[in-house]
Amino acid sequence: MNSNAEVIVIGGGIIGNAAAYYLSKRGLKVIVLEGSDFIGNGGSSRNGGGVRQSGRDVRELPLVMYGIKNIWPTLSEELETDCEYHQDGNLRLGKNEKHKAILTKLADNAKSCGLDVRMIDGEEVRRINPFLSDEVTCASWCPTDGHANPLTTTLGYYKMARRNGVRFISGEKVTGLRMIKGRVRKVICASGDVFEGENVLVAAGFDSREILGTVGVDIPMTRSLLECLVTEAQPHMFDQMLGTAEADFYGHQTKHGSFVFGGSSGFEGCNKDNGTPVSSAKTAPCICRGIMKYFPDLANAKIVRTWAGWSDKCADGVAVVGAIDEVPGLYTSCAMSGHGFGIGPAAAHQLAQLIVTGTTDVDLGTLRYDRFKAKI
Amino acid sequence: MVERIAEHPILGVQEKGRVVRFIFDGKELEGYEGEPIAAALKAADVTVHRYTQKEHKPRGIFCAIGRCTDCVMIVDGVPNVRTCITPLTEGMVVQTQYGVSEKPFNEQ
Amino acid sequence: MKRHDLIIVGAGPSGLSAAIEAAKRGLDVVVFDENEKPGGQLFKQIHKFFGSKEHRAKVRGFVIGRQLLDEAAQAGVKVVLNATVIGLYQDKEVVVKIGEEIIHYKADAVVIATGAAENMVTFPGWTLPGVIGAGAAQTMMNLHGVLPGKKVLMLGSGNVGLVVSFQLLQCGCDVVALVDAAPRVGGYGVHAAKVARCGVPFYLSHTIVKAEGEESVTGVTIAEVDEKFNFIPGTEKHFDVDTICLAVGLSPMSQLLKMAGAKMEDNPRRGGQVPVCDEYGRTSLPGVFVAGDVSGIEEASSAMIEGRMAGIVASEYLGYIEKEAMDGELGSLEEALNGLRQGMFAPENRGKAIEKTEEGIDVSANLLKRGYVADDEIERFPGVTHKKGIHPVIECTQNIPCNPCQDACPKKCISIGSNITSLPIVAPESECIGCGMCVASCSGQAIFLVDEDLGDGTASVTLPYEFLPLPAEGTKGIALGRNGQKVCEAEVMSVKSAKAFDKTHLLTMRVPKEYAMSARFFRACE
Amino acid sequence: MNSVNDRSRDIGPFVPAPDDDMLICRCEEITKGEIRQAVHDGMWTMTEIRRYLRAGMGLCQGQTCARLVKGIVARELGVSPAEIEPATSRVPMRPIEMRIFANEAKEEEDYEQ
Repeated sequence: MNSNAEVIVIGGGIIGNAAAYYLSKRGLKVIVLEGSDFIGNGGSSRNGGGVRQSGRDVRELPLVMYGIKNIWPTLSEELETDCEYHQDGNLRLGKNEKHKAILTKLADNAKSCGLDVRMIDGEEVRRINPFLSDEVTCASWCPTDGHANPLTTTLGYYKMARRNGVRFISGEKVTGLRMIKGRVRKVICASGDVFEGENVLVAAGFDSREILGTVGVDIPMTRSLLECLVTEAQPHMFDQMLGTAEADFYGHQTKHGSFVFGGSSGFEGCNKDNGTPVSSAKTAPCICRGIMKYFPDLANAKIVRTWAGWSDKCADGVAVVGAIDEVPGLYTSCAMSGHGFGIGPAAAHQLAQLIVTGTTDVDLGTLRYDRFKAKI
Repeated sequence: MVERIAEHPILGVQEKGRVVRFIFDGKELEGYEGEPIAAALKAADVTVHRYTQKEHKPRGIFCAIGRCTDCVMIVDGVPNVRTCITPLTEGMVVQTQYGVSEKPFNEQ
Repeated sequence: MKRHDLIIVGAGPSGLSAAIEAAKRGLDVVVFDENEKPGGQLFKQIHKFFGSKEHRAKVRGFVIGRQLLDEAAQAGVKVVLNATVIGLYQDKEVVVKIGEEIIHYKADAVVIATGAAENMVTFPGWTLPGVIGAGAAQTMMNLHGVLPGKKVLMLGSGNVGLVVSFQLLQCGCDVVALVDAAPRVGGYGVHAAKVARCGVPFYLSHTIVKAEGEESVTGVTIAEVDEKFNFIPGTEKHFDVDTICLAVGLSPMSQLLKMAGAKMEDNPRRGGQVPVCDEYGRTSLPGVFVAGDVSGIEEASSAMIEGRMAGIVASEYLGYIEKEAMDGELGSLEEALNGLRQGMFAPENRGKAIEKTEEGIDVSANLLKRGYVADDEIERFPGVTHKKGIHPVIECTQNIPCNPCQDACPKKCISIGSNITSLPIVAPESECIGCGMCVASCSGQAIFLVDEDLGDGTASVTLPYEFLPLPAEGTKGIALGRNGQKVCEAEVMSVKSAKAFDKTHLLTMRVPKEYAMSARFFRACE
Repeated sequence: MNSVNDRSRDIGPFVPAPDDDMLICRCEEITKGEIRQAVHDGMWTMTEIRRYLRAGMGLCQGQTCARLVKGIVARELGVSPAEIEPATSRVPMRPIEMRIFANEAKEEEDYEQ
C-alpha cells in the first residue's frame, strides 16, 4: 500500500473532503484519513445546514463572505451533487428588548464589514415568513444568507475528490504526528499504519487538539454535545434559514419538505456521552417546545429522528484556519465552534490554495492558531 | 367487495364497537368504532390510501402494524397518519394523501 | 423521575413471561407495549402450539396469550398498552409516549422483548396495494375480522407462510398457490400437509416475476428458478389474484438496543442484527436483558422460556434471589429450551437438506417438494399402521419437538418416549376406542382415525376439521387426497365437537374402502 | 484494514442492470440503481448511503428496507452483508408529533392503571 502523499488530510469531514477535492483539482496527490468508519461522520453531517454570514464574529466574515460569493452558488454543478443550496436569507429572531440589543450589535458589526444585514420589526418578519408567531418582535435580516444540505455537500466533496484519485481510508484513527528534519512528516495511526506527507492538514474537529498536541501546538477548545431533530416531510412553507438571538433553536425546511432544527437544553457543555455522540432524553422535548413558540403550526409535525454531534468550541468562539508557521508543512482548520459547515468550503478552498501557492485570496490573519492571549 | 368475517371457525364472532359513520374523500362510509381506519376502508373495498411524492404511485396497507408507514393518509386534516393503527371515530374525515397533501398532484 | 425495578419493553410471549417470573420474585415490574392489545403476535396465532404439555403445547396461541396476561395480573405486573417506548437512553432511562404525553422512567433493570419485523423481497409491482406482509394478513383476519383479499398468492413456505395460508383458508379465502424460491418446503411438514390437502398447489423453486395491476394487484406471474435463483424462461405461470402475501422470514427488532449502545452483531443464524448476549439474555449493558425474537428468531414457545430466564436473571441482578436459586431454575429451563431446539428444524439444521429421520427412515421427498406425503411414501412411517376396527393413523413424518399425542390417548395407544422429537408409534396390541382425543390434540392436524372396513365395502375416515360451516350428517361431497385432488365420493357420517377438542371438530366421512388410506379431506358438493 | 475502509479498493465499474429501476426504499422512493450508483460514488456504508440518498431516512426510518439496502451494498462491494455495518437507530422509535414530544408529563401523574 502506498502511504505517501503530497498532502495527508486528517479528518474526512466537510473541510477534509473539500480540501482533498481542491488539492486534487490542482493536481496534488492526497490521502484522507478518517478516524470513524464513516466519511463525514462528525459535525459535518450533524449540523443544521446554515450557510450564513450574519451572526458571526467579524473575524470570520471575510472568509465566509468569500465562500458565499465564490463557492456556494455553483457548488451543486461543480460537485455533480444536489447540495440543495438556497440563498433566501437568514432571519435571526428576537422576542424582547434584550434580544434586540444582541441582534443590533451583531448586525452593526457585520455592516462594518460590508455585509447587507439590517434590523427589521415583527411585522416585516412575518411578511418574509408568515408562519412565525406574534411572539417574534424583531429580527436581523441578511438576504444573502441561506442553507444547504450538509450530508450531500460533505459526501459530494468526497465523491469528487475520490473521483480525482484521492485515497480515502476510514476507520483510520490518527494518534499523532512526527517531525522529520524540522518538518512535519509522519502521521501515526492507532492501527499501526504510518503515512508520510510533505504537508499535513489537520481538520479533525475536537480531536485536532490532541493530534496537534503531539507536535507541540495547542488550540484552546472544548467539546460540547449539540442536538438536532428532523420532522417528516411537510408541504412547502418557507425557504429562509432561521436562528434566534437566544440561540434556543435554528434550522430550515429542506428541499425534501422536512424541517431540520437544532437547539439546546442548556446542558450542552456537560451532556454525557457513551463514547459516541448520543442524544439526551431531555434535549429533544426542549427543542420542540422552543420551536412551537416560534412556529405554532408545526405542533402536529412528527419528529422522525433526533441525533447529537460534537461541536469543537474554540475558547473565543472563532474558527482556527491557516498554516501553523512554527511547524513547517502543518496546516489546520479546526475549532469551528459549531458553525463550520457554511464556512468549511471556503476554509478548505483557501487552505488548498495556501498549500499549493503559499498565498490566499482572503487574509486569514484573524483566524491564526496563536492568537490566544491571557486576559491580563 | 371484500367481506368482513362474520363468524370465524376458531375465534367465533368477534366483538365490535358500535357502527359509526365517517367521510372518505367526500363519501360517507360506515365502520366500527375503535377499529383501525384501514380495516374500515378495507371492508369498504378501498385499497389505495395514498400516492407517493416522487413517482405518484399508489400505496395501501403493507405491514398493518404501524411500522412501514405505507398506509398513511390525511385524517382530520393531519397528513401522514398511520391508518392501520389509528382507531376510527364517529365523523372522522379521511382523505387520500397525494405526496403530503390532500390535493391531487395536478392541483398542487 | 418515576423508577421501577424492572421495565419490560414488549408484552408478547417473552416479555410477559419475563414479567411474570420477576414479579413472582418480588420485583416491581411494568411492561410497556405500543399496541392496543397485549400478547404480541400470540393473539394472531390461532393454531395449536407444538411442544411439550409442560410448556403449553396443543394450546392455541391466543389462549396462551390470555393465560399469560392472567398470570401477569396475578403476579402484580403492570401492563401499559398504547405505550410506545420511543427511546432507551443512557443510564437506563426509558422514554415512553402514552396518550398525548411522554414520560421519563428510570429502571434498575430493563428487558427488551420487542420481537421481530417481517423481511421483504422485491419484484416489479411489490409496492402495489394488495402486496402485503403475511403478518398484515394475520392482523387483518384475526384481530380486525376483515379479509385481506379473496384470491391470495402466498410467497414463502416457512411456518409463517404455511400457518397464514391455512388461516386464509379458514376465513374462506382462495389461496391459489404457495410459492417459494427454495427447493424445499421450509416449515413443518404437518403444516404444509394440512394446506396441501385443501387443494393449495405448492410451487417450490419458484418465485414471483411480477405483480400486475395499475391501482392495486390484479394478478401475479411466477416462474421457476434454477439453483442460482435465476428465472428459467418459459416456466412462467399466471394467476388472477387480488392479494400477494409475503412470508419471507423475520428480522429481530433490535433498534432500541443499538440505540442504547449495546454491543451488536450481525448473526445470520439468529436472523440478523442482534445484541451480543449470553444464553440467559444478558447484553453488554449491565442490567439490560433481552428475550424472544429480538435476540434471535425462533418460535413463541422458546420465546416464553427465554423470557422466563431473563426474568429470573433480572431478579438475581437486583438481589431479589440468590445466585444458587437462580442457577437451579435456569438449569431446568435450559433443558426445556434445548428440547425445543432439537429435531430436523433445530437452529443448527437451518438450510440443511435432511434425508433421513432420527429413526433412519427416508424422509418424504414429496412432502418437501409438493407439501404432502405421497400415498406410496406414507406407509413407511411408524404412526401409520393397519388393523381391524378403528385405529389411529399418524401421518407425522418429521422429527419435531412435540408430544401431546402420547398423553391424549386414554388407552395409551400412542407413544413417543422420552425423546420429544421421536416419531409417534402406534402400539399394535392397544385398543383404540375411537374417542378422537388424539386427532384433536395433534397441533399438526396429522392424526386420522380410520376404520378400513366397515363391512359394507366402505371405510370411515375421521379427520380434524377447522372450517365453517360444519357439514351436517349425510352431506354428500368429495374426499380429497393428501394432494388436495379428488379421490372419490364421500358422505359425512358425523361431525363431533367437544370442549376438549378445542374447536377442532372431528369430521367422519364414509368412503369406498379402497380409499381408506388416501382420502384425507372432505369437501361438500356446491 | 477491513475491505470496506479502503475506499480506493477497485470494485469495478458501474454496470447498469435490468432491475435498476426496482424501488427499494418505499418511503423515499429510492431505486436499486441509485443505491448501486452511490456505492460506485464511494458510499460504502449504510450510514453514507442514508446520508447521500435518503434511503432509510423516511417515515419508517429504514425498518422495511434496511436489510434490502444492506444486501445491495454488500453485493456491489463483493463482501458479505455481515461486513456492512447496520444502519443506526435513533430516537424516536416511531414518528411522534412535536406537541407530544414537547409535552413531558408531570411527576405526580400515574399512567399505569
